[in-house]
Amino acid sequence: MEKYIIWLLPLPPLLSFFAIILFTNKRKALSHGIAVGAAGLSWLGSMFIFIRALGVKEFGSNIFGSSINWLPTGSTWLKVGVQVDPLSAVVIFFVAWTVLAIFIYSIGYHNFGQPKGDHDVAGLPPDGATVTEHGHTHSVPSIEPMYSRFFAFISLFAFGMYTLVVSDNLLTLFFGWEIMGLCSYLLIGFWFGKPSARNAAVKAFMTTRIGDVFMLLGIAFVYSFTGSLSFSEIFKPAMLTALASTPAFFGLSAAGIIGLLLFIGTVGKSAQWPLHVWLPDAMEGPTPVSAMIHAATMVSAGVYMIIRMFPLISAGWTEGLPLNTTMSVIAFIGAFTALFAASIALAQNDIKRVLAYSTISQLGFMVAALGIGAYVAAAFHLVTHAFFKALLFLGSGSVIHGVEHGVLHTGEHTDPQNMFNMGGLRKKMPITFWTFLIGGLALSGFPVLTAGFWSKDEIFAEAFGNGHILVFIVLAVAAFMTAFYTMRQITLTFLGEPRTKAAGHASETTWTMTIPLIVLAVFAVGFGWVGIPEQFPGLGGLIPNWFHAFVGGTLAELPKEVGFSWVPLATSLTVALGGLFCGWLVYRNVKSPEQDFLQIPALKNKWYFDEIYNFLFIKPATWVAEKFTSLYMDQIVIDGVLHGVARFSLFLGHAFRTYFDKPVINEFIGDGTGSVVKASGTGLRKIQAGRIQYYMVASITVLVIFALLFYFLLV
Amino acid sequence: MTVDRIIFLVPAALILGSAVMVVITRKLIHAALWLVAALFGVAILYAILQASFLAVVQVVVYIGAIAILFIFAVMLTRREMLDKGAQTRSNWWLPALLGLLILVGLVFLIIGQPAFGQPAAALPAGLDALRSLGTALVSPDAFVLPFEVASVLLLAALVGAVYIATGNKE
Amino acid sequence: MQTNWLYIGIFLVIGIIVPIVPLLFSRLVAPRKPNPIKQSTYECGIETVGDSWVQFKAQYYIYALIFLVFDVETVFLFPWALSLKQFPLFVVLEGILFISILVTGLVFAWRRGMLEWA
Amino acid sequence: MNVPLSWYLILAAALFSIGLFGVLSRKNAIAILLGVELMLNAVNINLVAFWRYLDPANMAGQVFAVIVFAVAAAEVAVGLALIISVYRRRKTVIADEIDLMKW
Amino acid sequence: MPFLNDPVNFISGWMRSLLFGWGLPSGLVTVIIYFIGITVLVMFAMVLDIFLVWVERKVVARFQDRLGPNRIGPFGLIQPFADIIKLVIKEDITPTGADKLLFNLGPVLAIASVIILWAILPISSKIFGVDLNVAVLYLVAAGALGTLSIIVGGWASNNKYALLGAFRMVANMVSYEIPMVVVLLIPTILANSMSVQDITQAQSGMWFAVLSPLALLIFLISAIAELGRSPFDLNEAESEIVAGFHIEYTGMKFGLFYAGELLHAFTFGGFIAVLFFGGYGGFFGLEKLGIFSWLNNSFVQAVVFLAKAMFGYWVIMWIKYSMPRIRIDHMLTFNWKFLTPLSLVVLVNTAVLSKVLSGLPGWGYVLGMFLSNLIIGYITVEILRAYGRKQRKTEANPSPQRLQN
Repeated sequence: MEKYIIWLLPLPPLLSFFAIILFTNKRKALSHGIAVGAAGLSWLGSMFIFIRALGVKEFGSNIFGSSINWLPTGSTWLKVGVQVDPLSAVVIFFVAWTVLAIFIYSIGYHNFGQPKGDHDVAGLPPDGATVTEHGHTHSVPSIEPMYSRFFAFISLFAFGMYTLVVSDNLLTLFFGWEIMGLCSYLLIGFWFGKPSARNAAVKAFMTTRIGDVFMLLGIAFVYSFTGSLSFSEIFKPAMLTALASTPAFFGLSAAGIIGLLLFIGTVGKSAQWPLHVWLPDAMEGPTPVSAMIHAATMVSAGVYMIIRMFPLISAGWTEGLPLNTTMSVIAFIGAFTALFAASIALAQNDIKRVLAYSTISQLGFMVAALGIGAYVAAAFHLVTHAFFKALLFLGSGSVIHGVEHGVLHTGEHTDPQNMFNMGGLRKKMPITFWTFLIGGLALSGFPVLTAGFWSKDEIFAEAFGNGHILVFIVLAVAAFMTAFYTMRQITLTFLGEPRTKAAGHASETTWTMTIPLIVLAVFAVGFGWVGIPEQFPGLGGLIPNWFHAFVGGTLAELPKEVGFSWVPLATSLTVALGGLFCGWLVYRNVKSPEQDFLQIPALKNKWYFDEIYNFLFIKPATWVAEKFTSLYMDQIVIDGVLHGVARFSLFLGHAFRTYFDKPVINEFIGDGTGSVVKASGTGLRKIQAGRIQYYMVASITVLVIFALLFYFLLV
Repeated sequence: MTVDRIIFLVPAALILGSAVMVVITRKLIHAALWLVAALFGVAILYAILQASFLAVVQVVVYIGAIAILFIFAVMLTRREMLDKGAQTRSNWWLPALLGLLILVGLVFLIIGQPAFGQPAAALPAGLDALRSLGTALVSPDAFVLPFEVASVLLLAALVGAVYIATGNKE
Repeated sequence: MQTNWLYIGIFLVIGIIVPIVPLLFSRLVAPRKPNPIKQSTYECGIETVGDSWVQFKAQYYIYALIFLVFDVETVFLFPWALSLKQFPLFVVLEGILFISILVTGLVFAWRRGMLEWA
Repeated sequence: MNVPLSWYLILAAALFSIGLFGVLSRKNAIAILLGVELMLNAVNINLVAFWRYLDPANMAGQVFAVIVFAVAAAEVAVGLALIISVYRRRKTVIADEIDLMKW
Repeated sequence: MPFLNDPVNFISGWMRSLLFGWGLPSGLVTVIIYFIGITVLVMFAMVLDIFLVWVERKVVARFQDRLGPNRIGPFGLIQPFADIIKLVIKEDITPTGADKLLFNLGPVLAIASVIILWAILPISSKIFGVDLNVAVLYLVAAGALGTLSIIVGGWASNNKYALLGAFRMVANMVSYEIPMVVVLLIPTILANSMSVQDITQAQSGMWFAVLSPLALLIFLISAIAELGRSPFDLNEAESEIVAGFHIEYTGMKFGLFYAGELLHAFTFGGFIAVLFFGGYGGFFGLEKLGIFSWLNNSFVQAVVFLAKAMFGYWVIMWIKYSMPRIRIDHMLTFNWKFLTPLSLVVLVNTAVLSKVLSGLPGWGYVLGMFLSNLIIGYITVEILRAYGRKQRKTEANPSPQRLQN
């Protein structure tokens, strides 16, 4: 029963994608009806699965799943299938909720029910319509021109996410992965009229592509070693020990190499340093996209994948032993990213960019946690973060929306995303304020109450308890910064007095946008309580640490809970509360960027990473493309030859004309020859303008050469 | 030199000859028709190989549909179809060299395999290739998934081709 | 089985020969006095204008396109039809799924007005 | 059938090479597609020959050939549609002149 | 009396022994015998073709209230031979700029594509070329060659009308090939085989025409379209494109096209008989009775088959001479928007019912099939009715925005 439903989970969004693209493209209401309906179906299915999973004893060892033969590979079959084990169960839980919430939110965000814009064009954000009601005209937000398309895209995206989560093998996981990459490209560039959006889309696509290539390599590696791609095969203890013992390159074991390659995929997808640059720019897309892709689901997919592959990465490692190379690399990258991104977030003024960097840094927390072997903690933080980050993004979208409304109302030209143009919104938009506050507290780990506290606290505990002091300290600092910039954001946005007329005229958004906020807020608080450590003073044991038992069951042997100690608890309390307090203290009466002492260039310019990459990679690439290939290769070498031929024949033609044709032949034949040769000369010049077959020839040549090399080297 | 070999060599010669004509003929419409000849030869080979279904489908699909589509395309783009003048690129020798290299390499490899030397055994008794093909295509523990996916592929091709060929009507 | 195809092959050869014979025969007996007027391509009796490569409606091509896809898919249905008997009902459902995918294409083409002549 | 399998394979190889030559050397985009068709058929000959000679009881060879038919049909449909639309806009079908993506 | 019962094998066996007597290798013997047999069969077809010319002219004359050929020979039976002589001695003109080879290839292909159909035509249980296990698809494949012949002929003529006619014809043929192939699946499903012999045997109890009349109808229509005969004869719409793709053909080449069309029509009549009317058999089980055992005799079967084929041919002629020509857009619309969907519906219906009803007794099976077809037909007619009403309404009082554009 369950397994059939699991098969069906990804289906509704896909169908809705096709339905919208092919048929209901012009009917806006029908389109979002289909999309939300599909999301609802998947949601129902996921909830069913989740609840059934709760019912199962020892769920980790007897999971739901089924697989079928897909491709015959020689005598065996390449199997594809679906499975839901504890990890994917919890992931599916938050995916279902966030996806549904965001689908509903998008309806309001794209101003459904509002009039068509006066001069809206497809590919640009709608910029308001003027309506005339009983006499006086005023301008109101206008509906998104490509409304249906948006829902089609996010439906496809949801399909990708569900596929990724329920797939029981690396192949279909990679399919989902790539589908999401595509959707992220499409949605970041949704307003392709804006050059910034275009570039952001390309940037995101390219950057993640780097990771994906390595990930594909890793997958191929896995297949060549184990002869299978399904997790159940790969994670067989015998297989793992074999992988861990076989030495590969660079003194690493096969497992290590594979782990690293796959991890690079995560680095790309989850925007870890050094491939983090795409995520902030991805904020060019509509806010629901930022919330969905770049906070809740897609970037989580990277972490999910690496958590999923944890048995492989940690092959040959058991708790207490020193970390193996792969894990220490992961831990380092994660911790560094956490700190580094948080530091950048301190200085951002765009409300969404702050959240973008905080996302990167939080993902860094998870990765670091996984690196130090804190499997459950990483998964826990993944889930909680998904909830409160989706909440925060939707909240920020609601804020922007409200301010935009104000902008339209007052007609004043201010950037509705700059936090310094806001302030005092708590009175204007109460629901948004309270939900955003909850989210912010959760993000900064406000003690005891919020989910973020519990998950972060567990990470600290693990890091400290297992003696990874360096990671512990770094993360602590990062957590402090997190609390600080979160409070900065809240203060600048909601507290104090309105700093612009637009902010003054902001108004609460429609119910389709606020309801999701409330729902997510509930989870942002509540979901933490399922993972309270047993020995926690006072609260410990009141609610059993269900999460640890449940998710830990995924692994072969249940990871033991780290013993309780006061140091991490005290640290997390201090950093959270201290950060929040300082943030409020510093920013409670900052009026303009000039008074913000954190606007230091290094931070504002994100430690100049874009510039560095631009200098290191992009410039050379463009130079090669333009100068070398196009100029030297094409235009000088090849065209040169041809033009030479052409000129020669031209010269020939002239020669004919002057010395032979004119005096000799004109009388008899007329001067055809010269012109003919001339024509052929110009004709010859025309050949060889495009390069399609030229490229093909080149590639085939390389292929042949390699084939010969391989043959003579190997045979 | 037995009858079988002659029966094989005739269509083989037809195929190769027509294929060469396809790539060197000047008039594109002739090239398309030479392609038809080559495909027909392939159909004959299928018949010799006792894959009767494929033999017929080869004629139906390739000659009946694909070749027709080619000819239509040739006629629609006839104006620019400069049948006069060189039809091959000026640096045609490089592709020729490549093709030759690949051919030589493959032949070298093929001859290297002793397993490829011996003639075919008779079909297993009572094997109805046609029915077992049907079974293979639809039975769930065989190729039903590729079967359905093929139709999806064709659907995608239809949608895409129609869309491209007619431009955006929105 | 192979002898069947041999038969077909011979049949094809003869099928080609049979029409050629009368052509050759008429070539022998028929008079041949060509002249430019006689050989000019017919065009309602007046002088032929331009070459015969008038621009054609792309619609012909569209139909051929749709036909190609449909032809391939319907041909694939024959093995399915042959294996209906020895399988339970779900094979029929597979076929129906296949056909419905086919129909989706048709509906799409229809809705985009590909099937209109104009 | 005392024709050795290698004959079929060599025939297919030759057909493939000819098709490749066509693809790489013809100027006209439609002619390039013709070459692609030849290559696909070479593949199919191999598939069917292997089916017949190595494992007639296992239908995989023929099934793959059938799938190749579908792929060929799709390829032709889309490819020719592309050429037609390019021709509509650019009034050319010469592959070398379809080069706007160069920059 | 073995000869009367099985003439072909009788003679072939005799010749085989004779040739063996001469000491020829068996393979060669087979080839020779095939050769002779095929030649006989093809000659029969061609003679029949000549006879068909006469039939056609007589029938059209009767339809148009004329006498038709009645001078040369009894009832003008010698007329077609006179026609042939005329065609042969006519000058054969090849227009300038024509593509010589293809120009000659066209008519040859045209008639060859028809003749090869006779290789699988089961004239009787013993008299037939081969019993191909993909015969049904073979039929379609031959049609593909026919299409090719037309486009080649039209292209090679270097004539606007010819090319236009070829285009129309091909668009028409390929379009109508779809419903044709789809309904060809239905006898395949019902007989669970693609061999025409099996299909004929499967109808010994009940004709498929009864099991699936809609399939018969669709097949008939698409067959006529495939033939390019009226009402689907846009390829040679005299009033617009003079004679279509064979405008430039004179003398024997034109004759070949003409003969090809007639023979094609008759052959399709034969296939309609085979696929839907039980071919040489289909006596509803009468032949099992002792008194009717003579029905199993080869010659009787042959006569029955030819009679049925001639009937089908006559129906095609009947339609041809009583229907006006349809405009090309209507024609294609009719195919893609009506015939193809309907054929798919019928196919699904047949597939499902052949599973569901397989448990029932014979009469229940037949009844179920028949009724389901009736129901589908009724629904279709109703849909068309409603559509027509809507159309008429919109024609009658067009809405304002229709007026604007």
